[in-house]
Amino acid sequence: MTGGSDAPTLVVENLRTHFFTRAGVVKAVDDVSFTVTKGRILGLVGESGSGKSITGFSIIGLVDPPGRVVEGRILFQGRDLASLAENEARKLRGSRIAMIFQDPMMTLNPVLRIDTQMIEAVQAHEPVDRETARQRARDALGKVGIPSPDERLKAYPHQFSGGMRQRVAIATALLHRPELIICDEPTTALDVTIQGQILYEMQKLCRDSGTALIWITHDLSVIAGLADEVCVMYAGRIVEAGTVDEVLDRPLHPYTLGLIGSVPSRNVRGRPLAQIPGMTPSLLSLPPGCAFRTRCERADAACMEAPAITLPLANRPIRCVHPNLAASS
Amino acid sequence: MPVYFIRRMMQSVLVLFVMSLLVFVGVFAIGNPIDILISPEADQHEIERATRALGLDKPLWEQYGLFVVNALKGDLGRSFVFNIPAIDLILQRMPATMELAITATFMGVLLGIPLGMWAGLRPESFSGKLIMSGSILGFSLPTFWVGLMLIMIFAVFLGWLPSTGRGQTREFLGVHLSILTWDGLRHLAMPAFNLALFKLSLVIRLARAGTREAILQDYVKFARAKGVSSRRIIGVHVFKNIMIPIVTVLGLELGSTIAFAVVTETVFAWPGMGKLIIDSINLLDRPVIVAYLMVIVFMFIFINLVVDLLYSVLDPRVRISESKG
Amino acid sequence: MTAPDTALEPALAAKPQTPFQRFLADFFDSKIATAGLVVLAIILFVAIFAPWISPQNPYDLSKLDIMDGRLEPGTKSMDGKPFLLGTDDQGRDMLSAIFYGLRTSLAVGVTASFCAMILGMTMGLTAAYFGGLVETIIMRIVDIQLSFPSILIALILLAVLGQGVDKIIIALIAVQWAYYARTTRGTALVERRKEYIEAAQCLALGDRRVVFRHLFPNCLPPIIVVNTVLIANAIALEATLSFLGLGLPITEPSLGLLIANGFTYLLSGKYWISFFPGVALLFTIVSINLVGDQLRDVLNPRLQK
Amino acid sequence: AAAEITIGLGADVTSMDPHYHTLSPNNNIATHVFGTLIDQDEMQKLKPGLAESWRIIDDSTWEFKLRRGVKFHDGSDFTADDVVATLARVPAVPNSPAAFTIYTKSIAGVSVVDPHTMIVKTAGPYPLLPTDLSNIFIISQKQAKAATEDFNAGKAMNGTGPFKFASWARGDRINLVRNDGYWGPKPAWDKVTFKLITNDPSRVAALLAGDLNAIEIVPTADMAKLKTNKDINIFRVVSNRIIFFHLDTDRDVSPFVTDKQGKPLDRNPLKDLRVRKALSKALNRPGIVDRVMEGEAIPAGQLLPDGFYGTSPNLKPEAYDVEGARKLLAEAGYPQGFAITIHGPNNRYVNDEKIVQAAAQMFARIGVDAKVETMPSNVFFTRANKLEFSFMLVGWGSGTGEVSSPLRSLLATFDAARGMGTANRGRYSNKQMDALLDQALATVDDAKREKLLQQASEVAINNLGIIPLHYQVNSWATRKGVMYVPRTDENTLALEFKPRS
Amino acid sequence: MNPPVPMLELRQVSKRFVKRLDTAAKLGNFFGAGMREEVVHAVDKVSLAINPGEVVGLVGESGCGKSTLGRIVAGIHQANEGERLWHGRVIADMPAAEARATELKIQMIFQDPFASLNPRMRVADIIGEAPVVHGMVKLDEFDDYLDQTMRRVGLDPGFKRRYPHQFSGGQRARIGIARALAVKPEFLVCDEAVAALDVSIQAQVLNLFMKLRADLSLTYLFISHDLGVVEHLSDRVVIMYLGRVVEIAPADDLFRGPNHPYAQALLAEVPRLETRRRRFEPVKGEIPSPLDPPTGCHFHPRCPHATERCKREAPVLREIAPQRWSACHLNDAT
Ligand SMILES: Nc1ncnc2c1ncn2[C@@H]1O[C@H](COP(=O)(O)OP(=O)(O)OP(=O)(O)O)[C@@H](O)[C@H]1O
Ligand SMILES: Nc1ncnc2c1ncn2[C@@H]1O[C@H](COP(=O)(O)OP(=O)(O)OP(=O)(O)O)[C@@H](O)[C@H]1O
Ligand SMILES: [Mg+2]
Ligand SMILES: [Mg+2]
Repeated sequence: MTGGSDAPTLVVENLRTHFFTRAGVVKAVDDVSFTVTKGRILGLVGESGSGKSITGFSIIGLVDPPGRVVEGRILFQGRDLASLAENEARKLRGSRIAMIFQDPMMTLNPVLRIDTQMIEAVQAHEPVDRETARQRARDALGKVGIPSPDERLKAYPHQFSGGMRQRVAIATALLHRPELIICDEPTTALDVTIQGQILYEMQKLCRDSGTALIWITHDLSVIAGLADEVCVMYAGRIVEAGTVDEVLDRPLHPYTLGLIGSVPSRNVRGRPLAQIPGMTPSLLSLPPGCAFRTRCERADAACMEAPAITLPLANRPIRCVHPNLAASS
Repeated sequence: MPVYFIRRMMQSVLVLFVMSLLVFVGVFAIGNPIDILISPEADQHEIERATRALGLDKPLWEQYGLFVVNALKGDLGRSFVFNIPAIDLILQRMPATMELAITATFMGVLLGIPLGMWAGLRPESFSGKLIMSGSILGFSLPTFWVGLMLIMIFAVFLGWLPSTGRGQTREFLGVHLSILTWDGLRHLAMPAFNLALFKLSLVIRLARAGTREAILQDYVKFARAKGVSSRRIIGVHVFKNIMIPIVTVLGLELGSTIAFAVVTETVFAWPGMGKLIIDSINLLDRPVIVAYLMVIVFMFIFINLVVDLLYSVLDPRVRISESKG
Repeated sequence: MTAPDTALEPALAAKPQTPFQRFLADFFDSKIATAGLVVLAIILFVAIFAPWISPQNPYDLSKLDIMDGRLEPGTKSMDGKPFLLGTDDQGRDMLSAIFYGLRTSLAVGVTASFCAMILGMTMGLTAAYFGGLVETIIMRIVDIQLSFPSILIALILLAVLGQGVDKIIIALIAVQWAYYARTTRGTALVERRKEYIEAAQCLALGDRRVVFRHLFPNCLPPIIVVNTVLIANAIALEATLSFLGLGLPITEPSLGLLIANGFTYLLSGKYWISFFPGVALLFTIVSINLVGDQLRDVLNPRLQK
Repeated sequence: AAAEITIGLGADVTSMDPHYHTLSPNNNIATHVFGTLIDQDEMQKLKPGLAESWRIIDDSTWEFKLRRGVKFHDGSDFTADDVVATLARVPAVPNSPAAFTIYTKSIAGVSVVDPHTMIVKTAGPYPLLPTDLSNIFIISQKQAKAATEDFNAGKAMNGTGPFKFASWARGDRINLVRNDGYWGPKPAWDKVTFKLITNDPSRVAALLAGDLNAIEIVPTADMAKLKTNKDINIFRVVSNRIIFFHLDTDRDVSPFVTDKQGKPLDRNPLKDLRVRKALSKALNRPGIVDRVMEGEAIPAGQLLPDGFYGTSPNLKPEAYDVEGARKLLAEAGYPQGFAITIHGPNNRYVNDEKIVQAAAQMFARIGVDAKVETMPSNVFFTRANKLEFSFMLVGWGSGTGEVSSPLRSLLATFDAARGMGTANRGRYSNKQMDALLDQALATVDDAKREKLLQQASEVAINNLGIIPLHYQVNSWATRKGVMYVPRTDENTLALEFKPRS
Repeated sequence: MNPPVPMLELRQVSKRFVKRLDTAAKLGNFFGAGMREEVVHAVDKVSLAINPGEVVGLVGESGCGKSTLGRIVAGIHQANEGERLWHGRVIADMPAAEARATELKIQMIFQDPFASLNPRMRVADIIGEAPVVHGMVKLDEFDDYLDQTMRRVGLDPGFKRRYPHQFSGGQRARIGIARALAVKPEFLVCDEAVAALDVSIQAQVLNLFMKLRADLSLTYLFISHDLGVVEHLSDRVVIMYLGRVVEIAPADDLFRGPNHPYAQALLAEVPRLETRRRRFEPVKGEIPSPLDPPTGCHFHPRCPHATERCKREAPVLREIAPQRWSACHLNDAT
């Protein structure tokens, strides 16, 4: 390994991605900053619509119109991706930065054979012949634990189960040994036993090759078992960040607190869950001030101002004027 | 595969039975062919002789029974008007119609797919909207009217293309094709375009809808995330996906293209079998009508077979062989 | 908790109330579709009120005079009234003929499609809900019907039936019902598998109620779309059949028949006899198709955003 | 360079067999390839063909002198044996829907005197024998046993006509080449192509586009425009086809004649001569000719245009007279008129459908409410033959070029066995007319016969057994530089097209 | 002492989905095309008893037949074999009216908050239709009844004139619950009733379920693939694998020590908030296709303890301890 082990692979600073729809501007990602370090896993949690996926797409440069990155820097090993020309960005995509999507049934083109889809990924970045490319694809399949990869290469996606497809997608992402992989809920659609297999592969990968990982999910429990750091998103913003242990054991933001309380677990068996009242607001008509204000029991007049990021504890950035400093677990 | 065949055959036999019965009863109900064919000066004796000669003196059910028996032996009867086996008559005319229909289909595909994909990729652009408006026009314009307009413009005013007829043909594998000669091609251009217009609109819409749907799919996004160039994404990922509905629909449409050739053939005096069927209905030439329907049905079976084969080539999810246990 | 939560009130209140309002809002989103609808409305108005707004009754032979035949647009007749769009060979005022022709074309198209819709929908729903042998028989008939080009079926039927408005309507119904049956069955099968049908069954609501109150209304949108397309098709098909000489009686011409009639005069420069009806037909079909297109987009749940 | 001509035909040719189906387009082609004993000139006057001369020996015996030195296309000589073989083949063609036997049925026997002389015996006095024989195409005795297929394939297309058969693409075109050994005038064209373009505007367009040198059956709609076109020549002549109304003068209650409310009448007004007269007067024939037919017709006052054999100089077209018509109706007891449905075909005669409508307009002016019902000819003729109609538009072309043909078929009292009134769909019956006609048909002397025919015509027409409307005009259009001699019999003969010198 | 009569009981219930061959295929087979009917044994000889007031959780991986079993319980699907009993009486043998009344007592709550509500009906009709049709409320009491039902599930009665699309996912789930409650059921089948909801909303609905249970003394069959949810709610848990029940146990016992190897694997894989940065140890193999299930014990290809016998012989469900049932050959050895 070269450089310091804590050399940041990716630094996102003040990222804003907005959708300019007819109904108004949707601030899907609004002032998001975080850092991902080599060999470590950053968990990005939040409820549906909180902007997790769009954050991922913004990094890899796949935000579709009417969406657009309006502000912020995405420094990938020092280069700002936000200001890259499309052709330059394309060269990075798939080779240095890879992404895996949620639904394994949809990420592979149903009418193309696996080898076609993997070989094109190889050839998109390296001028190698088909045979070499196929060799690479086969090795990658083997690496993610697909038995008899030679035969499987000739198959079509529908001949695979969901878990296998997701592994094909992972293998495809691995073809060029990327430095950063963005995983957008890759296990949500899978059964627990299969999810376990995928988590195992990804963990191994991170450990062995030092790839940095952004793991997007709405499932705190998965984050708990997998990630090193975690960012909690709410309505397009990161409301709390820190290491997994710190955030889960000492949540500072009321939202994080509520989220943790909502997860049924051994501790609260049979008792009512600590629920957050109300529902996630529409990003089109966010209330002024703190977006969580209307659901928060601590809310008061001070929350009418949009809270800035503060650091009430060391290395614990949070976006709240009433952090839950007293709480500990 | 064999099961598929059997299914189709069963269906077709039923179609044939119903249609032939309909034609027999129909022609019987419309009128007496003798009344039209016979010379007006003929006397009773001559009328009776002609009726006997065409087998129309027997009761209807007997005529039909005789037809079925003969049809099973492969004899579909002789044309009342032309006095040659009806099937020969149709087979003689078929190449002209097939040539027209297939050329039209190709025109529709070759022009329609790029236009439709373009419109699908830029749904909001002016060109995209123009293409779509054009396709609605293509849907809406009556074929016969367009045909005459084409003749007016390209043959009469501009004089670029011959107005009507089939032009010079060349024999290829026993059939006469005009597509093999320059003169023939020039004759083919207008009627084929006329017939293609509807297909063209259809293909444009299918291609556009397919493209719009495909580019929203995760697999396209994933391909982009792999760093694949957009040329390849559109040319391979999107293209292969939109081909599935296009091939299916066009295949099924080829039948109606052949049928709708009736109109084009009438306008352009194209000596195909569509014109033949109209004339045969006018002259109550029953054997030809029945034989025509038979030929159409068999053509349908064949076309459907080809479509299904193509379909399974294009869409691996529905390989026919897969239904096998 | 169990207290009604009102936090979402403002966000949702902005949305229009009924599905119908929502539908209207979506529909008028597209300018070209709105234009299509306006044109269609005008056409419908003209068609419905033709007897009152036409300068002449072109179907009444005693009102025509062949001495007025083939006059150019704008010329005056023998008794002084102007023919805005000229006359045809029978001395029919083209404007009136187009108004009445529209009326006939639309009446034929709408009636035929409507009857076909009723027939096809009943068949399709029956097939989808009962399944089994009933379904097999109905769908086989539909398959057979659909595997045969519509124009051929119409040609043969019309040859058998003869001419007349009623005959052509019958022929068009025979040609079209299968499309409705297939569409209805297709949607009904999809809808039937949805959980709200199971919920209704679970509430022991009874078959009839489930079919007509729950299943049927949800099968309507695609049928409405098919209906617009098929009305346009019916009008075009009628025009084509009239062109081929099978179809309507010459004394009560539809647009198609007017075009066919004027077709013979195209080369001789008397363009107006077929050109104006052609334009009217074009506008009719295009506007119906535009409306249908937009309906398809608006009613298609997959494109709904 | 070889002289070539391409001619657009308006009706499909169904067979090459000259004895299979007596259908104008077929006969037209046969006329090019085969010869007939007797030819018809452009006005349908008989003139020597393969027979140089003929004479009557007695009432039922005719002698024909055949032309010498005539050769078939295959080089063999034409002799009386070929005629015998032809006459033998005519009734022997299988499956014919309309056989040529109608032209040979009067022949009782044929004997060959020498290779160029023959005697024909008829069953009784039969003056029309030469006319009938002008419709029989002579084939070589070598082809006596040839099947229809052999002709269609061209194998048996061996005639004595001015052109040799080259090829036939069914429904598309027929190619002929010049017969250099033709006995008659030398054709101007080395190659003749007939293109079959049955669609009217397409045919005209093809001519305008220069793809064709000539077309037949110029659509009336395009006539005016074509006449002003400097590149186009038009050739017209009155035809032997009359367009007329047949009307039910037989039944006491006729199905489609009612009072104005649609209730049946107790008697059939059409049986009343005054009513028929009124209807005839109500028709503005010049108006129809001018407006509907674009001038391509001639108002008719009898069964064939003036000058044809057997026409009466006394018969003139009925004058348009609304007042007179109304008076006659009132006299007949219908001052308010009545209602009637006019039936007609819509694809058989030039502008048939439009004529019916125009007539309905005109009847309305005298208080007769006329509904119009037109239908494809296949339906029309079947129903008409079943006597389903009361008042119908029909046409009649006299292939023989003389008045006996329409008199016998249209106006003679219906008698299936004798072949009289076969097309008498109004079942008109007049003893006086029948007697005159019978007499004429048995009179071999041409002058005497003509007199009788004129009398018969006068009786039938004055009695309005049919209501004549107009004679059609046959027309041809050519590109500049090609001339044609127009023919009353509607034939389009390549021989008669000449380059302008 | 007689065991208490269960409220609802299934005895040896099976459900097969068969894709039949059409005439053509049969004809084809006659000529040796070798077409087979496709049979899915969605539920295979399942027996189950649920006592009044109990919450039984039903877990298993996708396609294992949970929903099918739930639908059989709710009377939407008819089982091919086996009996369904209500308080000890076979429902199929009841007189029609009584059978209907019984069916109404068993209601179902569905997974998809979008597809389970008729988009063309107002909330008032969705909830109120069945009680009116079945004559459970008089017309003049209808409004009150409706308001009361809506309030009970936490919906503002002011929304009753609205259509489903005007509600959020959580609210729709509540409408679905209100619809079921409106016919005064005693037994609720909840098929993945919270799976489609966000965690915070899911917590609200779970709380609602628990409150309703207490208020109305309801009995639940709670179907879920989320073991956390099942653990939170259930008294007893039933674990299914490929159409068969592999283990039935009180929730506490099960989560303390699962008996069946599949249950063990499943529990081991559940991610938990408490376990941080653990090393995942995956179960090997894929879930087999229900069209072509393995012989013997369905789990044997993935089971670390599989023996020859497991391949041949399907283990039966046996009571291995009081209240604990398991279907595994390993239990025979001990
Ligand atoms: N094309 C678009 N047009 C308008 N708004 C959009 C578009 N795509 C996404 N959004 C909005 O952006 C916001 C964030 O979306 P995003 O997909 O990032 O959410 P997410 O956190 O990934 O949710 P989930 O867990 O459901 O995947 C959402 O509120 C969504 O409505
Ligand atoms: N109507 C049906 N026709 C055919 N097969 C069916 C039908 N319903 C269910 N199946 C099959 O039965 C099996 C069990 O289905 P079921 O829906 O009960 O599973 P499940 O456990 O609820 O799965 P999930 O967790 O995905 O909802 C599956 O293999 C399914 O494909
Ligand atoms: Mg997402
Ligand atoms: Mg389920």
